[in-house]
Amino acid sequence: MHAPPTEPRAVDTRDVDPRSTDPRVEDLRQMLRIRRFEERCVELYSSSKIRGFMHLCIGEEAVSVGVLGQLGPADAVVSTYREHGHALARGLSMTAILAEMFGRQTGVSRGRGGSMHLFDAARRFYGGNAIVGGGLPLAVGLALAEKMRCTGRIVACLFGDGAMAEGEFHESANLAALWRLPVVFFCENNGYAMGTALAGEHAQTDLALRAASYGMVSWSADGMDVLAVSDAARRAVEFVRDSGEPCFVELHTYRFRAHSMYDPDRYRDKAEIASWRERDPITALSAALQGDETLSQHDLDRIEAGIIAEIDQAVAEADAAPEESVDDLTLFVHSEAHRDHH
Amino acid sequence: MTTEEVHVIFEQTLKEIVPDADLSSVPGDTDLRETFELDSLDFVELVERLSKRIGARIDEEDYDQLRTPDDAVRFLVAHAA
Amino acid sequence: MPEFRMPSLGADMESGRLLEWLVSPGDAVHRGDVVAVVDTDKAAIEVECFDDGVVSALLVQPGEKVPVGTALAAIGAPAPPAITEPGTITEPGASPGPAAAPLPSVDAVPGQRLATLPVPAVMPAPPAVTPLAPQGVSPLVRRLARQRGVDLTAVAAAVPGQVVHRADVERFCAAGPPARTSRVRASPLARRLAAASGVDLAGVPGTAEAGAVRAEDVYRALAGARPGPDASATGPALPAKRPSVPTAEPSTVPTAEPPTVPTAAAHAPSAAAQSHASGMRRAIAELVSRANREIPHYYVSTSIDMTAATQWLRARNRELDVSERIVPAALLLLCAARAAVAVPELNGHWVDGAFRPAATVDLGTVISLRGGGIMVPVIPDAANLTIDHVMAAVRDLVERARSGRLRASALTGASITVSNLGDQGVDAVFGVVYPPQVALVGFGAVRDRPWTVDGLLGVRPAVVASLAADHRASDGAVGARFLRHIDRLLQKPEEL
Amino acid sequence: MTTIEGVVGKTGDATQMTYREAIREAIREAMRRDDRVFLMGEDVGRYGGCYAVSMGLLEEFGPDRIRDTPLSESGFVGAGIGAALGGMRPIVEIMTVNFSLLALDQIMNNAATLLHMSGGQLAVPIVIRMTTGAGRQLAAQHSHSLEGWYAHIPGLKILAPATIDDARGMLWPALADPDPVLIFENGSLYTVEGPAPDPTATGDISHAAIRRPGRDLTIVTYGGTLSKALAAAEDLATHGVDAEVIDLRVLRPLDDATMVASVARTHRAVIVDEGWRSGSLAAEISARLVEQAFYDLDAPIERVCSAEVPIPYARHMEEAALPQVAGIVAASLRTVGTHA
Repeated sequence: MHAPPTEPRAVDTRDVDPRSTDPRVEDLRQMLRIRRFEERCVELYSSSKIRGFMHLCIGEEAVSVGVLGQLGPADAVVSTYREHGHALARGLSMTAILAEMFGRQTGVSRGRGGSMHLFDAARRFYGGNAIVGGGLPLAVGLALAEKMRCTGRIVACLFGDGAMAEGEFHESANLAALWRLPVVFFCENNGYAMGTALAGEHAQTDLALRAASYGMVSWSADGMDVLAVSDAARRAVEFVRDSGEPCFVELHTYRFRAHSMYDPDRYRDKAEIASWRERDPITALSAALQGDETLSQHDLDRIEAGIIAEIDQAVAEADAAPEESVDDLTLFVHSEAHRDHH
Repeated sequence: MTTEEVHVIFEQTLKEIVPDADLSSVPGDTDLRETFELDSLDFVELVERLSKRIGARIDEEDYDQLRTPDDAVRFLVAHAA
Repeated sequence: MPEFRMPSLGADMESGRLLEWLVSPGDAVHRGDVVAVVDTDKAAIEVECFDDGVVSALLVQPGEKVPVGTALAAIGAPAPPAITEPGTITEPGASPGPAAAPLPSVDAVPGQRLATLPVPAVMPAPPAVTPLAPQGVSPLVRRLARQRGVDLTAVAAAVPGQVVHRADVERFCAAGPPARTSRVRASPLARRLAAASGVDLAGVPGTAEAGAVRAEDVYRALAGARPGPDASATGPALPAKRPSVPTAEPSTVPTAEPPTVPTAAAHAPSAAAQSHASGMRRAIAELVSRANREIPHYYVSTSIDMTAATQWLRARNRELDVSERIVPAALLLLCAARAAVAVPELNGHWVDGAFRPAATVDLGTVISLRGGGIMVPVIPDAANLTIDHVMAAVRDLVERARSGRLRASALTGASITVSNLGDQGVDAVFGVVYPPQVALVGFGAVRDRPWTVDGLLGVRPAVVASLAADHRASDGAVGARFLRHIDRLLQKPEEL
Repeated sequence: MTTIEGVVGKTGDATQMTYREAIREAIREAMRRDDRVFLMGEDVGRYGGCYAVSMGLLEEFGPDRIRDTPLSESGFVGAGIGAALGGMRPIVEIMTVNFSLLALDQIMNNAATLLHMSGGQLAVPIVIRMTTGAGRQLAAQHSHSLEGWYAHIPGLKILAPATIDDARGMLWPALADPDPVLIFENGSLYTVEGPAPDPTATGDISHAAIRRPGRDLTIVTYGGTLSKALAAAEDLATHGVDAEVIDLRVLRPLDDATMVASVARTHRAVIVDEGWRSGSLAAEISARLVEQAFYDLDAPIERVCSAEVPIPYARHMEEAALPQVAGIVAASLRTVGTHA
């Protein structure tokens, strides 16, 4: 198997303010990083640098930062096609992610995946699944392997509210509970399965209640508050690590932008979007940190500047990265030693 | 093995190499190679098959004793396993 | 000055129609502001700008459809509002132009319509349709032609210089489709064989379904025989039963020696085999005639002492099972191949007035067929084989040749050919070179001959090796060198 | 390694073994050799396997490694893929190919795709076994031959053991393959009995096998129709037709070289495939022969496939729907241009 793509040097923007050791500052910085990155992605998409389907998590950054922050490096993560935030929070290099979206050889998936298929075996980031619900059985299997090998590691499985209408959610929840597997199901409930509102697709909209029916510990948390997400995720991870049994956490959140770049967003009321925007996790945390004087406007500007510099550098590096040779088109259909040439 | 049996085997084997060979139409002392246009490869083939069927080794030195059908049958009867 | 451009909102989006401006010239805009509504093929989408500044000009008006990347507005420092004339930047073809070009008259023939359809619908006033069909044809005749599916130009061609009338169309139809060289139904293998052996498939009666020609039929045609009345019903067309005839192209079927006409009543050839032989004779005749016409031959020969070789063979064969024994012919073939490596001037082809040496010795081997005729299959790269491999190759080729199972590929590409008539009892062979090769090696029978050794007369087994060669490519001295090399090799057979 | 209780067939004769026992022995051996290997599927444990393949394995290896699953094909196949990602070497059993369609998303969108989609980072060393084929009056939801669909998918290796030796020998190399391998076991073969395979023989999962050499035509087949093709070849011999029979063994990647070389010798081809004709594996093979052996063909290629109907229940109707010896013989005689 090929080694994972080499990782370009990341810009260190952590020297924000030596006075502040408050972990909330890093939470804010990470959320801002995701937000600014995706905003740049919109620009890059509009200028045709990024193609294919691209789904943004703008508005949902608290989930990425709050959940991924509670996992150990050896734990496994299974994600969805709306995974830029998850990938960045897991530590995948911004340059490699961008290079992937530019379709370059240095991309995390060597240009074969694009926005929807970010993977990093070294960080146990199992993507990048663009079949709604398709990642859940994988998470169950990964957890089965951890259990059979007695590793003590756990698996975090992120998916949306739409996945809970899929049979694979129910098969996976049942298997995990039946076999007592160490997996946390994080349901990122942003209220819409593409264009269909929760109430339009679920007879029972209390998703945690439905998960609980499989005999799993389940609860909900505010997905717009990074501290609430962190707290819920920490409790869930500790529970699974201690008990070896699965649990379910529903995180109420909202995407501020349309489903994808090609979505006219006709199904949502502008007033509804505006009301959720008032609960912007970044604005809220920023205000709180400034309110208790943990952070000054100057500090914030420095954080912003550091992030913009990182993004600028990532864009430049990704743009300069080589394309994969078309001669290698059929690479990775089979493992290298077992390639067939048919 | 009787002479009759060997004769049948011999004719069959020859026919595998020369499909239209008909021993009844030629005298018993006719020269096999000449009559049936056996070249050296054909002859080796014939010897190989006969050797297998009668279960006896036929050396190059014995080839002279396979010159005619009568010679051949005589030789084979004597050497049949 | 930054420009606000038509964004790309999907991989399949090539252009978009500006529906609405949400800003006016002079408005201040910020990065991320929604400034316009764009209609893609799917939906109306609000689009944002990525710069801070003031809208200085709106370059595209609502309702216009422009390609992705087209500047929609200019954004700069505050400036007096100025709207440029709409459409000045857009591509001419992209504006919703005049009505589509008129389609040709319904009376036009189908073929004619094709000529006008590709005109872009937005092209201004296309020139009058230029009919391809003959002029002055009445609508009635056109309709008739259309109904009958007749191309009027073809009808017109049949009545040159005249107006096409109804009767012409009807006559044209009655005559049926124009006589084309009707395609022969034949299997791919049959086609390949026919091409290789110069047989015209059109004259070959087919016995497969619906009279299609298959390989069997080509073999039969080559042999000059017609299929029996019940060929397809009774005779399973099996390879084992088909006559042994050449599949090679004529250039590989020549021979210098006369056909071995069987005389013994013991295996009188069938009529079919005789006619096949006559077919083959024609091919052989053609080729050797060409060879003798084109190739200035020279001939050299030498007698070679075979004592060492025969002793070595006998000793070797004594230890081996019959199936592994080597015949002298195989040894001679191998020596010829090795000698061709040492004397490369004889190994290759005469093409376009020059000799082209071959990279390997692909040894053509003349094999006589029982019942007459020959085939010349090839042992590829023979010089690099061991004696065992040469023996195996010869046995295989002989068996295949005689059962008609030689692959056509095995029949082409020889770089030099050997004809060994020792088994036929001749002393020496002086052959005809097979063009485009430049040499043919001959061997006669290995037999005891008087021989002087150290001034004393004795008896030794010996063979006459000969060479027929193309004088354009080499001279007699080269040929002599080649034969000497064979001689040397045969004196030390154990080193082969 | 193989113990006596493993090789004793139902006849009690240690030298004989059924196809079913051969698979069981292969699983047993693999599980003993490598503790990452485990078997998972519906009723593989207590029940002993729907087709009794895993009978007795639960007792030897315990419920962790002989793992009964709920009726959740997508869930447990996906879990097998996840476990493979997590370092295990799962063997997942699906009762029948018709049920595998419930797991098609996982097989196609994950198992076959992850390696490529991740730029070579995530190999999926899973083996999925399933029963295929008709002939047991199980009607239209348990009888189809859909392996051709799977053979369409890049990233999968598709095996179809037709002999006891292959049933025994193919599993271990399939497990050793770093990529997903699907093994299709024709249901009609489980009770076939023959000499016990050499347990030390190394299985080949790359090449087709010539099961019967012949000169006049090539019959290409695999799996459940191999025995029918061989029977047809014997029948053809009585007509003076010498048929070569190729057992594909590997349905993806196809062993073009063996097929093409055979047709270059015989000039005629008959393809026998229990799948439906339209868009079938037989169609693919036919296309490849035309592409690669066109100038060697002396007759149109013939295909003997299942009738284009869902497989019916009644025995006479089921038999009429499937490739049979008489049909193979007739097609073969057509290609050589003679009539029975």
